[in-house]
Order: sequence, then C-alpha cells, then structure tokens
Amino acid sequence: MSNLTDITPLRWLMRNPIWGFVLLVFIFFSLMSEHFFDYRNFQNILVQTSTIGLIALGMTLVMINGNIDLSVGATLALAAAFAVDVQSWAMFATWGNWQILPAVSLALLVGILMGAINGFIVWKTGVDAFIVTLGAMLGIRGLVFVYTGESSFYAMNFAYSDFSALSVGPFPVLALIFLACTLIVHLVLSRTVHGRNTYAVGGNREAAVNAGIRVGPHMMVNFMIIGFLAALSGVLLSTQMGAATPNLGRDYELWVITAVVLGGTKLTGGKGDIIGTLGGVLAIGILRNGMNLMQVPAFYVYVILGSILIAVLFLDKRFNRTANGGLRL
Amino acid sequence: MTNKMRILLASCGTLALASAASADTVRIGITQNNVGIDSYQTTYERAFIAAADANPDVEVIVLDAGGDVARQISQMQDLIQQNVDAIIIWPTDGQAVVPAVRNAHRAEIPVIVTNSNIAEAGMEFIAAFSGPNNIQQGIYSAEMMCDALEGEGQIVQITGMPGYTTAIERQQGFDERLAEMCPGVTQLDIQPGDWNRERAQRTMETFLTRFDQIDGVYSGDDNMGVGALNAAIAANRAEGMVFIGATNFAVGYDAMGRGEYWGSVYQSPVDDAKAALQTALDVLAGEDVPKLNYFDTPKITQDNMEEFDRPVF
Amino acid sequence: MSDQQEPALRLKGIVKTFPGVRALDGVDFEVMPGEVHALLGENGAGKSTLMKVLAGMHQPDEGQIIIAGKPVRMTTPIEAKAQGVVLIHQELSLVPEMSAAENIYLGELPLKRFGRVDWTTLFERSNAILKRLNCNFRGEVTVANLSIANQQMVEIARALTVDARVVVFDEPTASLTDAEKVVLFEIINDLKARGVGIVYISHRMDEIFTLSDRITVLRDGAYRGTLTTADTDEDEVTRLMIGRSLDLSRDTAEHSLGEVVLEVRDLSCAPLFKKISFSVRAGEVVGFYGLVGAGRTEIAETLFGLRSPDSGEILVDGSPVQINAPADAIKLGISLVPENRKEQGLVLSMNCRDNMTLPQVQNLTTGPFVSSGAEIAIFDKYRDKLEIKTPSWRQTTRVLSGGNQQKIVIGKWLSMHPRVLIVDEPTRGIDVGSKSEIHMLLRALAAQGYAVIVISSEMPEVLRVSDRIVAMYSGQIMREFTAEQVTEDSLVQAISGIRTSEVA
Amino acid sequence: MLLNRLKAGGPAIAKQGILVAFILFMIVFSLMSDRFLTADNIMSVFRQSAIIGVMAVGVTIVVIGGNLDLSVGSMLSFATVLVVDLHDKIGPELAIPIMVLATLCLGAINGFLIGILRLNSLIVTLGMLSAIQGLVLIYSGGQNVDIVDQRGTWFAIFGRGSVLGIAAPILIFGLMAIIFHVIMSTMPFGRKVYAVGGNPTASVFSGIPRSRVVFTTYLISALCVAVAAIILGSRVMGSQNNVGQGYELQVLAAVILGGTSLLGGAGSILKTVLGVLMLAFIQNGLILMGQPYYTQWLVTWVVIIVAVWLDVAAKRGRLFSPIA
Repeated sequence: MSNLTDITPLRWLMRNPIWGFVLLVFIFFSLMSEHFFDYRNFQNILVQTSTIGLIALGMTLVMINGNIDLSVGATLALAAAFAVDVQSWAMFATWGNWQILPAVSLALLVGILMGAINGFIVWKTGVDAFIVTLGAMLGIRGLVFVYTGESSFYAMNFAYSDFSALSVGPFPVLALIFLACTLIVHLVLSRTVHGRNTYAVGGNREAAVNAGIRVGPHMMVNFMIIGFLAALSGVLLSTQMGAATPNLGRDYELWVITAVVLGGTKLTGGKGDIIGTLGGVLAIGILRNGMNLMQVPAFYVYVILGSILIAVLFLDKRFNRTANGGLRL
Repeated sequence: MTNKMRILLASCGTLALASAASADTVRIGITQNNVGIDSYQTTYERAFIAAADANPDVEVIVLDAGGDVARQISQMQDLIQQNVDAIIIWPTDGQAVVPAVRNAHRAEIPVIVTNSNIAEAGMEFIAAFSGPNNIQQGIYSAEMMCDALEGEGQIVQITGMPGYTTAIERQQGFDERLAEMCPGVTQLDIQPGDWNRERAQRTMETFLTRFDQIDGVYSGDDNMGVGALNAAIAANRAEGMVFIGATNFAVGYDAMGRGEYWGSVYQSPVDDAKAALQTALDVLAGEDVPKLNYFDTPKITQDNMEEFDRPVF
Repeated sequence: MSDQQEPALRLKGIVKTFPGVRALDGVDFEVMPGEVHALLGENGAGKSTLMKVLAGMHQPDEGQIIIAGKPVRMTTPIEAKAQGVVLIHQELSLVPEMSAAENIYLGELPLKRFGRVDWTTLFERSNAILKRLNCNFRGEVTVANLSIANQQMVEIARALTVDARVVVFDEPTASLTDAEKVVLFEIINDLKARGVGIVYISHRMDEIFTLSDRITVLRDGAYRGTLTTADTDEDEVTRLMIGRSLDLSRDTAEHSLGEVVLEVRDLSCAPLFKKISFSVRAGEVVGFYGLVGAGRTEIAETLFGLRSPDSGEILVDGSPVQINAPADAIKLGISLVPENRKEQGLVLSMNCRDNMTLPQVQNLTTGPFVSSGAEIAIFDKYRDKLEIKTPSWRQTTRVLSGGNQQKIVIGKWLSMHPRVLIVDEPTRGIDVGSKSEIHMLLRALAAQGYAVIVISSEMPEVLRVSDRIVAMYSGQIMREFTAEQVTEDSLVQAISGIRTSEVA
Repeated sequence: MLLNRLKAGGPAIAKQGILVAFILFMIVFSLMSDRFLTADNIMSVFRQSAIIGVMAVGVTIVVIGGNLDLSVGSMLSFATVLVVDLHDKIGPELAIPIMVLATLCLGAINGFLIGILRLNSLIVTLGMLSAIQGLVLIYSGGQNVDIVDQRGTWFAIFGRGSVLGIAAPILIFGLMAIIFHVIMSTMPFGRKVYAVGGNPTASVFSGIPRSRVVFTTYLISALCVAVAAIILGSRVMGSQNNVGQGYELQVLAAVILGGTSLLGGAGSILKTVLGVLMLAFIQNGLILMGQPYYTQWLVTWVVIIVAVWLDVAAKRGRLFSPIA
C-alpha cells in the first residue's frame, strides 16, 4: 500500500522500469519477427513463463523477507518426480484417472515439506538463508537422485500430459493457473496481515520483533509458500513432459532470482511487489521467445541475457537512487 | 524520380521472386540438446547448417535447448507456432519430450528424432528416428572390453552426465552385454564423469587409490576416457590397462595412435547431421521412410584405425 | 501523588539473569497514574533490560509485575500492549517502506475475513491519532518519506492505539532538535493530564528536571533509590548514578589562541547550505549549533571531502585547497569524528587497535607488512591519554560502551596529528559520566593547540565547550557569538531563524 | 562469561568449529576405509582440490570485502579455453600472459560494475556468469580445444609436474594460499579489505578508498581464476567450453564452510583451505566407501549447515537463534 496520491503513468514507469523494458522488447520483437505478434505466440509465452513465474512469486515473498531460496530448482525436480511416480503406485492402480489426484497432492506436500525444513533451519539456527538453501540445493538434488535412481519417470497415462494442452476458452490452463496464483499472491502480499508483515520483517526485523510479530514462524510460512509454488511449478512442468527427469530445474533458482530482482525487489529485503515480479518474468520470457523466433544463435543469447540483466540493474539504480544527498561514500 | 521508381519496382520484383521461391522451399526447425557442451554437438550443428545451406530448397531454424528439457519444450511450441514443415529434435530427455512431440504430431508437423531416440511411448508420434544406436554402442564397447581382457579382469566405468539418455543407454548396453558375454570380468564401481575430462580424471584418480588392480576402464565417451588415461599415466599405472570409450574424439584417436588407448566407437557428427536432414527431407517428399534409421557406428581399435579419418573434433 | 491511589504499574523485586550476568538484581519501581517518573542510570545499569521486561520481551526470573493492582504475566509485546503498557523505542523502530498507519498498528493490523487488512478502519483510526498529535501528515504516507521528527511522531502514535495505562519513553529526544522536543513535551504533558503513567528514560538532565515528578536511579542492575524531583538537584542524582560528583562548570582556563588554521569563504552546496564563511584558530573550540537539517553536518562532510561544494573557497593556513576525497582532507590535517559512531565511525567487527590505526595503516609498515609493534604503541598511547577502558586491544569495538567507542574514534584522529578536529554530535547516546569526560577532553585538546569544531544539537554542550558559537538556520549562518556574549535566548532565536539586531 | 570470552575473540575451541569438524571427519572416514589415510590418497585429494582451492582463495577475499563472485565458474572456462587454444597457436610463453591479461579484464569489468558503480554483486556476477559463458562459446565456436603435443610442452609442469615428490598443483595452491593469507592478515591492503567489508561507510569516513579496494578484490579473484586455469589446462591438456560450470557454487560452498561470513568483514583464507579440503575429502571418502555419487550431496548439505550453525552459535553464545 504505497502512496495513493498523484501517480502518473510516467512516474509509475519510473518506479517500475521493468515494465517499460517489457513494453520495449514487446514492440521490438513485434517489428522484428512476423511470428511474434500472434495470439498463439502470446499463449506460448505465458505457458513458458509460468514455470519460472510461479517460483518467482514465492521468491518475491522470501526476498522481501530479506531471505533467499536457492533450493527451488531441486524442490521442483523432487515434486515432479513424486507427481509422476506416485500415479503408478499399485495402491492407486484401480483409481483410473483419479490416480493423478493423490500423486499431485503428495508432490505439493513434499514441496511444502522441503520449504518447511529450510524455514525451520533458518528460524532455529539463525544461519543465513543463502547458506541454508545453498546446502539444500545440493541435498534436495541428492534426494531426487536417491528417489529416481538417476533415471526419468514417465506417466503411463496420457490424460496427465493432456492436461497441459487444455484451454479454457482462449486461455491455456497452465497460463490460467499461473495468472490465478499471481493474483492470489498479489492479494496476499498487498492486502493481508501476513503479507504486510512480510514487508515489516524484511524492512526492519527489530521493529517487527518489537511489535510482537513472530518472525521465525512467519519466515517459515513464506518458505513453505515458495516450496509449494516450486512444487506446483514442477507438477505443471511434468504435465508438459508426461515425465520427470532428475536434472529438471537446474539453474532455475538463478533465473528466478534474476526475474525477481529485475522486478525491483531488493535483495536486502523490505521492498518489492508482485506486479514488478510479473514484469521481470515476462521480460525474460519474451526475450527468450523473441530470440528463439529471431533465431539468435544460442551463444549470443547468453551474452545478451547477461548484459541485459546488468543494464536493467544499472538503470534501476539510476532511476531509484536512494537519497543520500550526493554524499560520496 | 524515375530512378526511385525503378528501385521501388525492382525491389517489388525481388520480393515477388522471393515469395515465389519460398513456396517451394521447405522450412525445417531443429531443437538440439546442448550445443557447446562438447565438440560433437557443435560439429553436428555446423554440419547441419552446412548441409542445409548446400540445398537451396531448405530453410532451417536452428535452436538449442541448453540441456534444459523445459526450454526444449518451449522451443517445440515456438516451432509449432511458426508452422514449420518439419521438426528435428535431439531430445534432452527421451521420455520428457514425448508430449511435446505428440503436440507437433497433432499439429500435423512431422517430427524426426535425431541422435538419441525418444521413449517407446512416443514412437507412434514420430515420423522417423535417425542416429546412432546408443545401446548398440554400449554393447560394442563391452565386446571390445571382453576381447581386450580375454574374458578375465576387473574394470571400472565412468559414465556421462547422470540422468541423460545417452549416458543411461550406453551404460545399459555395456552392463548387459558385459554380464552376458564375459562373466569373468567384474565391474568394481561405476561413477559419473559428467562428460567432463577433468572430472573424469578426478574420478579415475580416486579409483586408482581405491583399487589396487584395475585392468580396464570404460568411459561414456573418449573425452572422459582420455581424462581417465591421463590419471593412470600420472599414477604410473597405465601400462597394461585397457581404455575403451565411445564417440571417438580426436584426442582419443591420437592416444590410440600412440598405443595408449585400446578402442572406441567411431561416430561422425557430420554423418549424424546429414542423416537427420536427409531423413527429414525424405519424410517431407512423402517417401516411405523406416521408423528407425541407425547409421553405422563401427568399432574402432588400434588395429583398424587406419580405415578411419582422424575426427575433426 | 496521593498515597491511597493505586500505582498504574508496579515492579516488585525483579531479578533477571543472563548466562554469567545478573542484569537486574531485585529492582523495585512504580509509576502512578498522571506521573512522569524518570528512570536514570549509566549505560549498562539495567534500564534497557528493565524496559524489555516491561514490554514482555524478557521474562523476569523472580519478582512481580503489578498493573492496576493485579499481578500479570506478559510474554509478548502484544500482551504487554493489551495490558496497557506501551514502549516507545530509542532507536526508531519503524518499517520504512510501509505507510505510517501500518507502522502505527504494526503487529495488530485491524482484520477482515480471510486475514485481510481492514484498510478503512486502519486509516480512520491512525488518522484520528495523528490528528490528536497535531501531526501535519496523514497515515497513508510512506514512512521513508517522513522527516526524522515526524517518524518519531509515528513511533509515539503507537502509544495511543490502545488505552495506555503506562507509556515508556526510551531516550525519545535522541534524534530530535530542541524545537521538536517542545512538541514532544506537550504530548507527554497531555498524556499525563489524562492520567497515564509515564516512564521517561534519558541521559539529559535538563529534560529530566523540566519534565519529571520523581526520579529512580539504577546502578549495576540494582535499585539505588527514588528521589522527588522538586526536592533534589543534578548533583545528588549524579552521585546516586555514578557514585561521585561531576564538575559541570565550563572550563574557563584561558589558553592563548594561535593563527587561523581553517577558513571557509562563501562555501555553498545547494540546497544544503549557502554562503558559509567562518574561520577557526589553533587552540579554539568553535561550536556549531542549530536544528537537525540546518546544514551543519553537511558542511563538515564537505570539509572532509565527502561532498563537492558548488562554489566558495576552503583555506588551510591561508592558502586555498581542493578537497576531493577524505584522503585529501586527512593529508591537510582535517579530521572528522562523524555523528553516527556505529555506522560511520567504527568498523564494529574489528578490534580496538585496528580501528584506531585504520586511516594510517598504509604508513605503519615495516617492509610490506603492517608493523604490529607500531600499531600497539599508538593504541597504548591513546588508550592512556583518553582513558579508554578496554581489557585489551584485541577487544572488538562492538562490545565497548558508547563513551569508549567514541574515544576510540577520537583517538583514531588524534593519532594522525591533525590540525583541525571536527566533532559531530560527540556525546549522542553517551551517559552523563562519559559525557563530561568527553567535554573536558575537547577543551584539553584545544589547549594543546588543535583547532576544534564541535557540532551539537544540545545547547548545554555547546555552551560548555565552545569559545565561539556559530548559530545556523536552514543552511545559513545566522549569527556568531563569543562565549561571553551568548545567552540561551539569543541562541534559540538565532537557530529558529529570527534575526535580531547585532547587539553584544 | 563464556559469552564474553567468545565475543572478545579469545581462544575457544568452539570458534574452531571447522577444524573440529574436519578432524572428526578424517577420523570417521579413516575408520570406514583403510585406503583413506594413505599418503597416496591424501596427495591425490590435495591435488584434486588445487583448482577449486586456488579459486576459493580469490573468492574468500571478495567475500571478506562484502561481495560475492558467482562469475568465477564461467571465467574459469574462459581462461582455460583461451590458454589451451593459444598454446598451440602462439606457444605457451605468450599464451599464458595473454590469458592472464584477458581474465584480469573480466575481473576489471566486475570490479568496475560493483566497486565503482556500486551495483549489487550477486546480480552483476550472475549476469557475468551468463555473458562470459556466451563469450567462451563464441570464441571457440563451441569446439573443444586440445593441446596436440601433450608430452613435449613445458606447459605440462603446472598440472603434471612435481617438485621433491610434491605435485605442482599442490605447490601452486599452497603458495597462493600462503601469499594471500599473508597479504590479508599482515599487509595494509588486507586490513582495508576487512574494513570495507565490515563497514563500508566507516571505511570511507576513515579515508579508505572503498571503490578501489573492492575493484582490487575482483582483480585478485580473476587472477586466482587465471592461475586455476593454468593448472586445469595443463592437467587436462585440453578444455571443454563449460569446464568451469558449477565451480562457482562449489567454491562458494568451500568458502562458507571455512566460516567466512557472507556479510563481509570476517573470514580467513587458511580456514577456506580447510573448507576446500573438507569438501574434497568428503567426495573422496564417500567414493572410497563405495557410495553412489549423490550421497556426497546429501552429506555436504548436512555438513554445511551444521558447520556454519556451530560457527554462528559460537559467535552469539547460544545454540538456537533468539528470534521468536
């Protein structure tokens, strides 16, 4: 709930430079590629963005808290493995298509559990979340390999992978789930007490403690939310693949963090919002999609993405320079 | 004024010509596994582009998934979106791309799988597979190992990146054939080398400390095999040790020439790429193409290496 | 206070121990409704621990808390607040990116269904409170955009969200200027008139004597006694607090002034200050007095090379100089003891010695290595000279008291043998005993021939240490006084922007 | 009083958490495998940890200065590909200095963006991670590079040579660790890095050129990567384009395990060396015990958290965090 008074579109853009950037690349690719400005391509972009996007929603909460979660890629892979494997458990053999239900539920629970473990360790040990989740990133990936025995699982049931191709009216169902989650997390963050406390804990932890907010459990809840969203992302990804591979989600944490930071969330906590994060993930999604359509060689894609990340960070610093009044520090 | 008009007319003419030409050309999209991770894939990509350039009727859209299944699925979507005439896919994971291939099939775009095959469940949705038989390569390596050791000995295995199809299939072929063909050869341990020479070298160093007697080493490709060889030479234990790899790299070929490396499986990325493109063109021409088009990947050993050119990668 | 009245709050025999430390040792304390009860003690005497016990952040090991006649247990700040005990923190305890209203109700935002915040109620209530406090901003404003004084108001507004029985003010004036203090005192008097019991913690004697009805003193975690303000004086309170008397008079010992060391001519840096001219002589203490934001700190930062002036000249020993970085200033012999000790003065994770030698570590070498011997020699010298109390140079500065920390910072610059020493708010947050030591030190330094500039928001401090006083208002110098000329009235007028005729 | 002793930096065994953990691990592993504590194995682990170790020395300095460097992985790929490729084209005597210079340039870019422009180091080096990986691929065209004459080049000494029976990589690692440990603990520059990492504002107020110090830490990090690349290139006599992929996290894990605070201002190179060796011994020990490779990830998870937890607990004087 920031200032409600006099927000012009221009000032809004200055505060959310990422949406200006999204607009820019959107126009650029529309002009440069005949396939870009197409209704079906927009569907694709949304579906492609949903994977990173779902996790980025949770990462926004965790980062506003002043924490970070590097283990999301591994959590995603673990959840995907559960979602696919549990369907084939003998006990659900007679359930028909309903066997998907326990599988997906269990996968989401596993995600919440991984988040809870991270959150609990951060809470009780006081070790920096970066370190806790760096460890978990290795460890949970280890769990994935223990569970899968290094190979891929696949769903016998095509109903599972058909789900990803479903549309409600003109909207692909995966995109709808992503947009619905975006709306929900946005409302949670901006309208609920938990969401407001998220800012308080990240903005001034001392103040939050003084005001009686139970900081530890609060942070744990946010880790559980990101665990859930990473798992959901893993489940949706596995429906697109009809399978789960043990290496799924490698490096996703880096792209997620990139998207969230592009969206204006501060690594130090206390600042950020879902609208910015949505801009961040769309920026990356549109760039990737557009460069695919324009056939930019893979080698150059790395350079372009890296440079853009740094450039946006630089511009953000220019626009939102903190007022230390020209003090040279 | 007239000059301008002429240019305008001329350019209209070219445009018309171009669109006329594009009616006859076919547009083929390819999404590769992970270009740049090793020379094989890079050489493949170059050969593929070169082959396409050589054919005026072919226009290709070349994409790379960077080893990420999700990105490969996005690229499939993007290619379907562009309504290409055919899609060639080098699966990052044989299992996980099946639904994406199925979607292409539904969009009536023929899919040709290259290099490593997709899972059984997806076979009905593809037009054809073209590439080496990775399981067969594992079998070849096992046979060479058996021959070299004359049925007796202790060996270790260094596999590719865990979880990737090629690595899994080669290991599978090797393990099964070895057990069946020479039960006298025991595998002491299997550890990954991640397709990385330095990591393979480290893995081998640990094997050397751990086992006093190692008679043979099977590596998932020559790049790792040479890493293992380096480790053995450094430990002064390479003498009499049998090194067998797959995907013959130039370094492996040279080591073979020096007599340090026993054998490998010869696989040309150029053949691989050409075969994939040709299969795609055959499919588009409506020819009756068999489902599985394995190109030959023969055994290469110190004895017959003169028959082969030194690999370019 | 009539005796039959029930105390608003009563603490009986409170004991609180931490591993190895007995932080509170049987403390008794009470505050009556409508009373301002000052709580005094040096840093480390146990005031903060007592406050945390009151606010429900610590549980006492022994003793009772009695509110309105009933013993209570409070395990969280929320519970304490529900009992009517509200704590106004010393360090601003606000979340900068949130609105003022959210900060006021932090931890207990009004709820609708599904955990949603009831914005209408929130803004209604908080605006009502802000209005009661005569604040000229609304609850919707983001706290980061408020001035320090207004942020303090938000902090104080928290006290009014419940029907408070007792409000604890922990050093509320630390970051306020004199003018803002007046507003605060009005609020306290208003609360008092409504029968709220006030606990007031401060190091500033003048405030305590204007405001309080009774004074309770703690020392080393133990209760030392309660005095009625009207019947006591500063000396008695001080003796109770530190066990001895303090000489609070101005050091009038004359010493001769030398040449002008530093001169500033028409220095401007829009919009912070404009057309600043003054000079300092060797052996002289010049006090800069004014409200926070009057531009004093910014002038110091400019002299130290941390800001680029738009125009004007800086002269050292009569010749104009360019100062583009602190290193330049240091070379010219200008040193700055910054206003925020912990953020600007010290690297808290480093030990005492390393902090002290930090600016000259490049030069304290034998061969390529830092000479440990030379460093320790410097540390020992200034530890003795400044009477820094620390067990060893290995002690990290984080654990030192405020006074000793400040001395480390001063020692850091003295060891560089500067010509000009600029000291910004030298005694902020430092207890009475150490404060007086630092004042004497500044006088002594001047006597040794240093040119000293003292920036302070505390009038008694400026009056005590300065030979001359420069009064600033809104980026401009209003007047200069000599120690003989100055009166409190004329000083207050000058820093409030009121120009008077230049009479002596 | 223990609390005060701990805070005062007095000698307390709890402060040496990493050392204790290290010794415990060595005992457990040597009980589980009789191959573990043999001279051969120990030498082999030392040799294997040299590359990560040299990089960790540089990253430790960056982290003490209050920043992160995630770009070291792809920078290692860059440097190795460059030196190996140039080796056969212009000879090692030119290839090495050119590679070192080019790598230092990358470090300078990091240093400029982070030290001078004050952009966030995590994001900048993440961007550089991606950009440099692209540069490598563009440079090599995606091809592996190899040194053809592996036996005849003096370049071999860095990775394969030995002096008095000690392998060259170990000597180089040891030398780098000692040199930079001495710089960090006894020279003015080291003091400044600690100061800038501990409190950048106070450092500026003490006349320390903060920008220059941070800039220099990134140059050092790049230099360490260049040295690691020489060892790697010489050891393997070839390079893949992604040879350094994932090294950034292993290096960071070692630095963290060594107790260097991510907040900056505290840490020690010698402890980082312990962290590096510990990770290497865990990998090695588990393989010797015949465990599948992913067991080491699980063990590393537990070890990192427990080690850092003990470290943090010793500093605050209580095991569990006081936050409610």
